[in-house]
Amino acid sequence: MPDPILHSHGLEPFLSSISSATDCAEQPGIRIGIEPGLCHINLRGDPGSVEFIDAVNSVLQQDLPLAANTMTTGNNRIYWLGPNEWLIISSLEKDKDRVTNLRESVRGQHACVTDLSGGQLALRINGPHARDVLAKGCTLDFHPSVFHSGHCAQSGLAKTGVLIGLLDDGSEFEIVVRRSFVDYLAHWLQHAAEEFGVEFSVI
Amino acid sequence: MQPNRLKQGGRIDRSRPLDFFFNGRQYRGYAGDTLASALLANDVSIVGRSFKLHRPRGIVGCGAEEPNAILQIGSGATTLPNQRATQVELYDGLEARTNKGWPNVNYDIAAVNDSLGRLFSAGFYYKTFMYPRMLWESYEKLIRRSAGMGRSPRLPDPDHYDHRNAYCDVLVAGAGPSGLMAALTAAHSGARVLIADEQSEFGGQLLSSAESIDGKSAQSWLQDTLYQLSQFENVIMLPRSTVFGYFDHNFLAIAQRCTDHLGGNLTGQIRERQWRVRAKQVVLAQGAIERPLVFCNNDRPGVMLASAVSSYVNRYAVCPGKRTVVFTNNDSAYQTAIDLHQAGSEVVAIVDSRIDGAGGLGEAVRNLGIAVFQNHVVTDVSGRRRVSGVLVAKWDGDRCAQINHTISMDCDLLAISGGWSPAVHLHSQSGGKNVWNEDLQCFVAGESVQNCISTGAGNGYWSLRSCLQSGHDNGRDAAVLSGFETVDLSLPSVDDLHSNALQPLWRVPASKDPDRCPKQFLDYQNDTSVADVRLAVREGYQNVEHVKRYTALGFGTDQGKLGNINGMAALAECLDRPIPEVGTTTFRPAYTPVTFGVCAGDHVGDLYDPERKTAMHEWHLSKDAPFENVGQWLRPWYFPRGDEALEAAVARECLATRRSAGIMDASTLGKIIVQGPDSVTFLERIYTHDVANMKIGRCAYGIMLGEDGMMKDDGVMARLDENQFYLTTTTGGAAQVLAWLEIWLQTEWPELDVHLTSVTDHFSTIAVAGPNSRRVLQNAGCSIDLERQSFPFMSVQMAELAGVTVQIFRVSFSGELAFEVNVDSGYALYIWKKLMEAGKEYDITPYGTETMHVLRAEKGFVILGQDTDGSVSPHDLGMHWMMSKTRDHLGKRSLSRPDGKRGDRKQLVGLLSTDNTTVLTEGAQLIENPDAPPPVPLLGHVTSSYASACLGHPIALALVAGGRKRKGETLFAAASDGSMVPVKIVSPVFYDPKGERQHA
Amino acid sequence: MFLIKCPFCGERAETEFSYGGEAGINRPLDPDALSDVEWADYLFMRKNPRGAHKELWNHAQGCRRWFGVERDTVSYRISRSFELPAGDKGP
Amino acid sequence: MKKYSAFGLLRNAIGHNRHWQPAWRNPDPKRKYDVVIVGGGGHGLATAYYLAKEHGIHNVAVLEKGWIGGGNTGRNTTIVRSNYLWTEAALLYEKSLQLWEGLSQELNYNVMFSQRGVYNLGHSLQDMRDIERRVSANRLNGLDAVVVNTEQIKAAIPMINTSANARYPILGASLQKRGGVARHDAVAWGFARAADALGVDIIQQCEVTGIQRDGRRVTGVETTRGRIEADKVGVVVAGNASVLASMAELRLPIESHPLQAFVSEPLKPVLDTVVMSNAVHGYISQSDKGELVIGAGIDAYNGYGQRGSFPTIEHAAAAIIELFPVFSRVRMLRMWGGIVDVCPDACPIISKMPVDGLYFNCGWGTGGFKATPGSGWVFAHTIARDRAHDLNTAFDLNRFTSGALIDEHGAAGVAH
Repeated sequence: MPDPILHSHGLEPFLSSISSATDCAEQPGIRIGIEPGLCHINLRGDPGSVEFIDAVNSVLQQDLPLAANTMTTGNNRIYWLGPNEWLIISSLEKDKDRVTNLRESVRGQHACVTDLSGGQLALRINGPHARDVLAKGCTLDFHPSVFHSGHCAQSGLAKTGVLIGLLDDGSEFEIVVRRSFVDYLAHWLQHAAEEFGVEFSVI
Repeated sequence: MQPNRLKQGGRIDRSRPLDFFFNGRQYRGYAGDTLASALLANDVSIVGRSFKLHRPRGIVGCGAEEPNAILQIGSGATTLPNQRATQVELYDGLEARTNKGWPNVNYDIAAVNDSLGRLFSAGFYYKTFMYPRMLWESYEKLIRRSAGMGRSPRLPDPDHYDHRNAYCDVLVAGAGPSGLMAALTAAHSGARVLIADEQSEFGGQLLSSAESIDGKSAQSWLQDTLYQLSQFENVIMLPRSTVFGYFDHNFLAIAQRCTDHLGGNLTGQIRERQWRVRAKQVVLAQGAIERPLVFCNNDRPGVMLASAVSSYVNRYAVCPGKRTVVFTNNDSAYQTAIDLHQAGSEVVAIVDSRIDGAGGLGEAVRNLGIAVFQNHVVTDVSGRRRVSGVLVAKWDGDRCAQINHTISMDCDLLAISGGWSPAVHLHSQSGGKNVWNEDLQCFVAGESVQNCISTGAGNGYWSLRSCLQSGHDNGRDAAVLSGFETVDLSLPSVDDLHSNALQPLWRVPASKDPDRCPKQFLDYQNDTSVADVRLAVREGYQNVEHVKRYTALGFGTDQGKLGNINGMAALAECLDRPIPEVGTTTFRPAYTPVTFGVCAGDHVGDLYDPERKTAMHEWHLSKDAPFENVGQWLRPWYFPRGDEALEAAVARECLATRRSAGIMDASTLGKIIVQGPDSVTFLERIYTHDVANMKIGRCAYGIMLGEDGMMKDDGVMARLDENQFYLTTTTGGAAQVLAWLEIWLQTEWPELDVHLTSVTDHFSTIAVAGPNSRRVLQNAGCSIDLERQSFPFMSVQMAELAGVTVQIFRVSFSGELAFEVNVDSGYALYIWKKLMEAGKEYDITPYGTETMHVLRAEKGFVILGQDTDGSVSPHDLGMHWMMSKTRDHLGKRSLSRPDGKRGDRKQLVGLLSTDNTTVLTEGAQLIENPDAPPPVPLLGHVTSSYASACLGHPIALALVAGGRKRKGETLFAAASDGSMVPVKIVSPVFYDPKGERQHA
Repeated sequence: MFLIKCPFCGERAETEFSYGGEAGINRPLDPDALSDVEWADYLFMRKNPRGAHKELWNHAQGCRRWFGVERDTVSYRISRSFELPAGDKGP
Repeated sequence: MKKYSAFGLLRNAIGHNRHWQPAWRNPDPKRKYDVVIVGGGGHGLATAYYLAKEHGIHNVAVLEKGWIGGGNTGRNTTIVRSNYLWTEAALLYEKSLQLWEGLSQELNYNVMFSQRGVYNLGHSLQDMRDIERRVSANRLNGLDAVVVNTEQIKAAIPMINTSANARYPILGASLQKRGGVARHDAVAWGFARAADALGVDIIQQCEVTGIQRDGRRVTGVETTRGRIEADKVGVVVAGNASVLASMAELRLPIESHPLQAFVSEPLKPVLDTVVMSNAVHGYISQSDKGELVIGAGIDAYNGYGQRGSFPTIEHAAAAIIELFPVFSRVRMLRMWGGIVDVCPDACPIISKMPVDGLYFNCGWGTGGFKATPGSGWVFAHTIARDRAHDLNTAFDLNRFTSGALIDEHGAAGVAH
C-alpha cells in the first residue's frame, strides 16, 4: 500500500469547515476524535471450535470476547458483534498482513475473514457530556452501571447503525460507523453536542 | 395597577415586574405569574369567545384543563397558537391575542349565534348545507373561516428540538405531594428515579396549599423535600415536563419545555426536548381535575373552579373577584372560601347541595363568619359578560325536579366544585381500563396491564395526608418491584379536616326542563350543552362514542378534561342508566398537546435523512455536478462544463465514452461477499443461473426473483474462489438484498455453511468505459495484462494500480470495453485522480447517472425499478436464457401459474418515435387507437426514454402487452399533457446488437 | 415502542429490529409437485391471528440474526423470544 | 324518514329540538334475513343500503359488534381520490368517487365531501416517471388528473417547502382536483339512516361468533345475541377479516397491521388541499374544524391493538415538518390507530368465497375509506346476483392462485 498520506477517511471537508467554529476558550463538554488509518477486520467463525479459537489467538495474541456485548483490548480492540462474528480493530501500519495471516490461520475451517478497513471509521468520544450526547440519538442505556468499560453494543445512533464500545478506563467511547454515513453522523454529533460545546480533532 | 393583586403572599416576585400585552393593550404582572394569573390580576374577565355560539368566556381553571383562555402568543416565525394562558409563564414583553371576536373579543358581532343557539344544535351541519349541491363549496368556505382557533406560524421555525433517551427504575409522573413522596421513597432505596411535572415548579397542589405539614407551611416542606431529592445522584428531576404518552412495554414520552418561559425572541436554541423513557416501573401521580357543576349559564366569565380560585389566591396572590359565592357538592371548595377570606376578600356564601354540609371544614368556615346554605344549589347566573349575581334555590336532591330560585345573591365570582376526577389518562393510555368508584363518584384506574400504579389524588385519595401516604407506599413498592430493598420513610404529619363526602350532582335542575332552560354547558370550548346530549340520544346516537362525535363533546383542545365526566353523566341521566354502564372513553396520547417539532426532534432539515456519500463525493462537488438522490445516496447526475445544460452534458459524456473513455463512480452498488463450503448450493437456490459451472475468476450477470416469480434484484456475480463469491446489487436494493439472503440462510436453510458480509462501504467502484479504457488503466500503472486473451470479458483479477491493490472486473454496463475497479475506499479518491490523470490523453470524461442510463438503454439493459415494477417476470424481460432448466430456485414455481403463461403479458421492447425526433415522455402510456373513448385499453408504458447522441435519434424502452410479437407495429405514446406520439415497436437493443464492443 | 429481547444481544428497543412476519412457514421441498392452490397457500395465506402469534424478527441494527418471538397481537405483550432451530444437513 | 332541510332545522329549533326523529331504529334481530351483513362500518352500511335500493333486497340486517362507524370508518384520515395506476383499481375507485359526488343529496345527510384536490408529491426522478405513468393512465381511463410542477404546487400551497435544497426536494406532483376529504362519521351515519329507512335492521352490540354452514352452503351466523339465519352472508369487517374467515375455516392472504394518524389543535385555514407524499411518508389535510389531519406510516408488525409504535408518529411528524417547516410549532392534539388488513398486492378482495352464499369484502389496506360507497355498491351487486360486477371481477380471491395480482404498491405505498 502507498503512503498513508494518500488515504482519506471522508471527513476532511467536515473538519476543515468547523475548525474555526470550535475556537472556544472553555473546556468543551464533548470531544470527538477521528482515528483514520485503522485496520478493521470482520471475523466469522464458530466460537465452540477449539481449533478456530486457537488459530485466531495465535495470530492476534489476544482472546476473542465470547460473552455478548463485550470487547477485549490489547494489541487490538476486538468487539463481539454476534454469536459468531467479531470486529478486530488495530493500527493499519502495524498490521499490514493481518488479514492474510488470519485468513491463512483459519483456512480449511468454516470461518471467514473480511477486510473492512475502507468501509468503516472509528470515532473516539469523550468529555463530561459524552453519555448525554449519545443518549440523544441512541436507545441504549448509557448509565455507568450498565454501560461500563469493556461493554459494547451495535445499535442505531441518530439514523445510522453503529458499534459503540466503552474503552479501558471508562472515559472514552469508540464509535464505529460505515464510511458513507460518517459525514452525516459527524454533522449530527456536531448538532447534538452544540449545547455542551464540542471539539473535533484527528487523533 | 393590578386591581386584583393581593398586597402580600404568593410565589410571585414583586421585585421583578413584567410588562405584557393582551390584545394590544399593555399590562403588568410579576415573575412567577402565568399569563392567566396576570390577566386576572388585571381584572381581565373576557379572554375568548366560544367556538359556535361566540359567547364571552373567562378563565375557568389554572392548568391543563383550561378550555377558554386559549390564546395566540407572540408573532412572526415564533408565534404559538392555542396556548392555554393558565400554562404560559409570563415573561417580559409577552404578546397575547384572543382568537375570536370581531371587532374585538369584548364586542363580537357573531355573538348573534348565541341567540340563534337552538339552530346550531348538535349535528346541525349534517342536516343542512346540502342543497343546492353546487353551493356546498361556498358554505364550506364560510364554515372553515369561522372554525379553527389559533393561527399557524407562516414562517419556518427558527428553534431546535431534540430527543433524549433515558432509562429508569421508577418513573414518577407528577410532582405533587404523592409524586414527591413516591420519588423520595424510591430514591432512598437506590432506584434510578425520574420525576417529571408539567408545571414550572415541582409541588403540584402544595404550591397553593394553605395546609401545614410537620408543623410547617406546605411550601416549606416542599422546599426541604426538593432539596433532599436534588441530593440524590440517582434522581433526575424534570420540571416543565409533561408525560404525554404512555406506550407499549413501559415506554413513555415526556415533552420538556426549555425556553418558552424565557421570552419569545430567544431563538436558535433547543426549545423543547422529548424524553423517551423506558421505565421498569411507573408511578402515576398526575393528581385530579376538579369538575365544574352543570347549571344554567355556568359558562359566564367569573365562573371558576374553586381549586383554581385557591391557586390564584395562594400561589399567585391574585383574587379573581371581590365578592365570591362558592357552590359545591363536596368539602374541597370550603378551603377556597377560607383562602379567600384569609386574603381579605368577601365570601358572600357557600352554597352546598348536601343536606349535611361539611364537617370540620364547615365548622372552620362558620367560625370565620361565612354563611353556608346547605341543601341549596345555584340554578342560574346573571350577567352576560361577567357574573353579576347568582340565583339560588333550595333543593331536596331530586334530580328530575324543576325548581325555582328563592334567593338571589350579588357577586362577581362564582367558585364551583362538582367533585374531582383523577387524571387517569396515562393509565388509560397504558392499556388499563378505568373503573367507576361509586363512593368517590369518579373513574379511577382499574387493574394495571403494564408495570404501573396510580397514586395520590390520581387514584382517588383527596386528602393531603392520604396523598403523602399512598405516594410513599407506591414509591416504595415500585422500587421493590424493580429489584430494590424495601425502604420505609417516616410520614410527615398533617391535620386532616377533609372528608370525602360528596353528593352526586350531575345537573342542577332548572326552572324549565333541560331542553328549554338556558344552556347548561358540559364542554365549554365546543359549546356542548346538556340539551345537545339529549338531542343526540333522541336521534339515536346513544353510544357514548356516538354522542361525543355527534356533539363534539370532549373534542376540544382540553380533550374533555373538564367536561367528559359531566357529559357522560348527562348521557346516563338521559338513558336512565348508571354512569359506568354508559361506558368510559379510552384516552389517547397526547395528555396535553405537544408540538410536531418535539416529536420530530432533530430529524429535520439537513438531518432529516442521512445523505450517504461516496469516497469521491468531494471531487464531484468540485466539478459542480448536480446530484441525484438514489435511496439515501447522493450520486452525481451529470458533470456540466461551464453552463452546459443536462442534455448537452449528457450528449457529450455519451459520445466521449463511446468514442474514447468515460469514468463513473459506481461505488453505491451494493456489494456482498458470500463465503463458505455451501456457497454454490446457497446461491443456486437464490439466483436463476447456473452457479456451479462458473469458473474461478469468472463473472456472470445474475438475477434473483421474489417467491412470486417477479424480478427482485440483479447484479454481477463473480467467483473469487472455490467457496467464495462476490455479488453486486442495485444501489437501492443493497440492504434489502442482504436481508433477503440472510433470512433464507438463517430461517430456511440454516444447515448451509455460508457467511454473508457486506463490503458496500469498504470497496469503492470506479467504472472506466470506452474503447480506450484499457489504455487508461495501463497508463495508470496497472500491474496485470489487460488484453483480451489474458483478461477476457466477464472475468475478475487482482492487480496493483498506481501502487494500490485493487480488484478489477471486466464487466460492462455500457456495452463498451470497460473495467470496474474495486478499491479500498480509503484509497479510492487517490485512484480516481490517478485514472483521471492517466486518461487525460484520451480526454477521459467523467459521467453521471444520466449518461449511464442512456448508455445502458442503447444496449437494452434494464434498470430494475425503472424498467420494471413488482409485476415483471424475467420472461417478460426476455431473460429465458438466464433461467436454469433443471433446478428449483426462489420464485420459479410462481412462473408456471396461469398468469405467468399468459400470452399478453407485458414484455420489454424498444420504441422509436416514427418521426425519429421526438423524445418520448417517460411514463407515457401506450395505446392502439388515439381516438378511442375512455376507458382506453392500456397496452403498456414507456419505461425509459432518451435522446441518443451516439445513434443520432431518440430511443425508448417500454413494456408492451405481447410486445415481442408486435415488433414493427405502430402504437401511440399518450402522455399526461395529452400528447399522442406514434411509435414503432422495435428490438430493445439499439446499439451494437451483436455485443462485439464489450468483448474488444 | 416495543422492548424486544434478542436471544443473542439481550433486550433492545424495537427500532433496532425489523419484522419478518409469521414464523414457521416452511418452503415446500418440491414446489413443482404442488398445485397452484397449494402454492398460493404457501405464498400468501396467513394465520394472522388475534392473540398469540409466533413471528420472526431480525436484529437488524445489532447482530443481524433472525429469531422467533411469541407475541400477543392484541395486547402486544411478548411472552418469549427464541433462537430458531439450528439446521440439519439431512441425508 | 323525515327529510333534513334548512326549513326543518328552523322548525325544530322553534320546537326546542324536541321533535327530531331517531336517525335509525334500534331493533332486535329477527330470526332470519335474506342477507346478513357482518360489520357496521361505512362499507357494510353502504352494502346494505345498495342491496335495498339497487337490488330490492330489504330483508337485510347489519350486525355490528360495537357501535356503527367505530372501526376504521371513524379512524382514518378521510381522503377520497380515484387516481390509481391500474385500470381495474382506477375504475373501481372512480365509481366510488362518482358516488361520493352526489352522496350528501342521495342520503339526505351532509357527509361534507369536500373536493379540495389531492396532490401526490414526487421527490425523485423515478417518482416523476411513476407520476407521469399514473396520470397518463388516469386520463386514458377517463379520470381527472394532471401533472403539476413545483411552481404550480407552491402557488396552490403557499406553506409547502419547495426549496431545491430540501433533503428530498419536491420535483412535481400529480393532482386530482376531484379528490378531497369527507366527514368520516357522517358517512356511516348517513348510510345507516338511509338504509334504515329502506327497512334494513341495524343491530349494534351484536358480535358474530360463528358462521354456520350446511355442507358447502352458508346458513346463518352465531352471534352474542343469538343465532340469526341468513341465505347469504356478506362479511366486511376491516381489521377482523382473518378472524371471521377462520370461523368458516378459511385463510386469507391478509395481514392486519396498525395504521396511525394524528390531528393538530384546530387552526385557522392554512392548508386548502390534500398533500400526500410516499417518499417522505406523510400525508396531510386540514379538516373543516381546522385540525391538521395527518396520516403516519403503517407499523410493520401484525397487530389488532388499534395502536402502534410511537416512532412511527415521530417519523410522520418529521415528514410533515420536512414538507411544511411552518408546522413545527403546531401541536399534536390526539393520536390514534386503526387496524388495516393488507393484501400482498395492496388491492382489496371483493369476492365470492369457497362456501356458497358467503361473500367477503376485505383487504382494503390503508385505502378503504375513499372506496366506501363504491365498495358497498359492487359488494351489494355481488351478493344480490351471486356474481361479481365487471368493476370487481378482478378483485376475486382466485387471483392469488392464478397470479393475476393487481400490484398497486407503486401507486399506493403507505399513503392514503
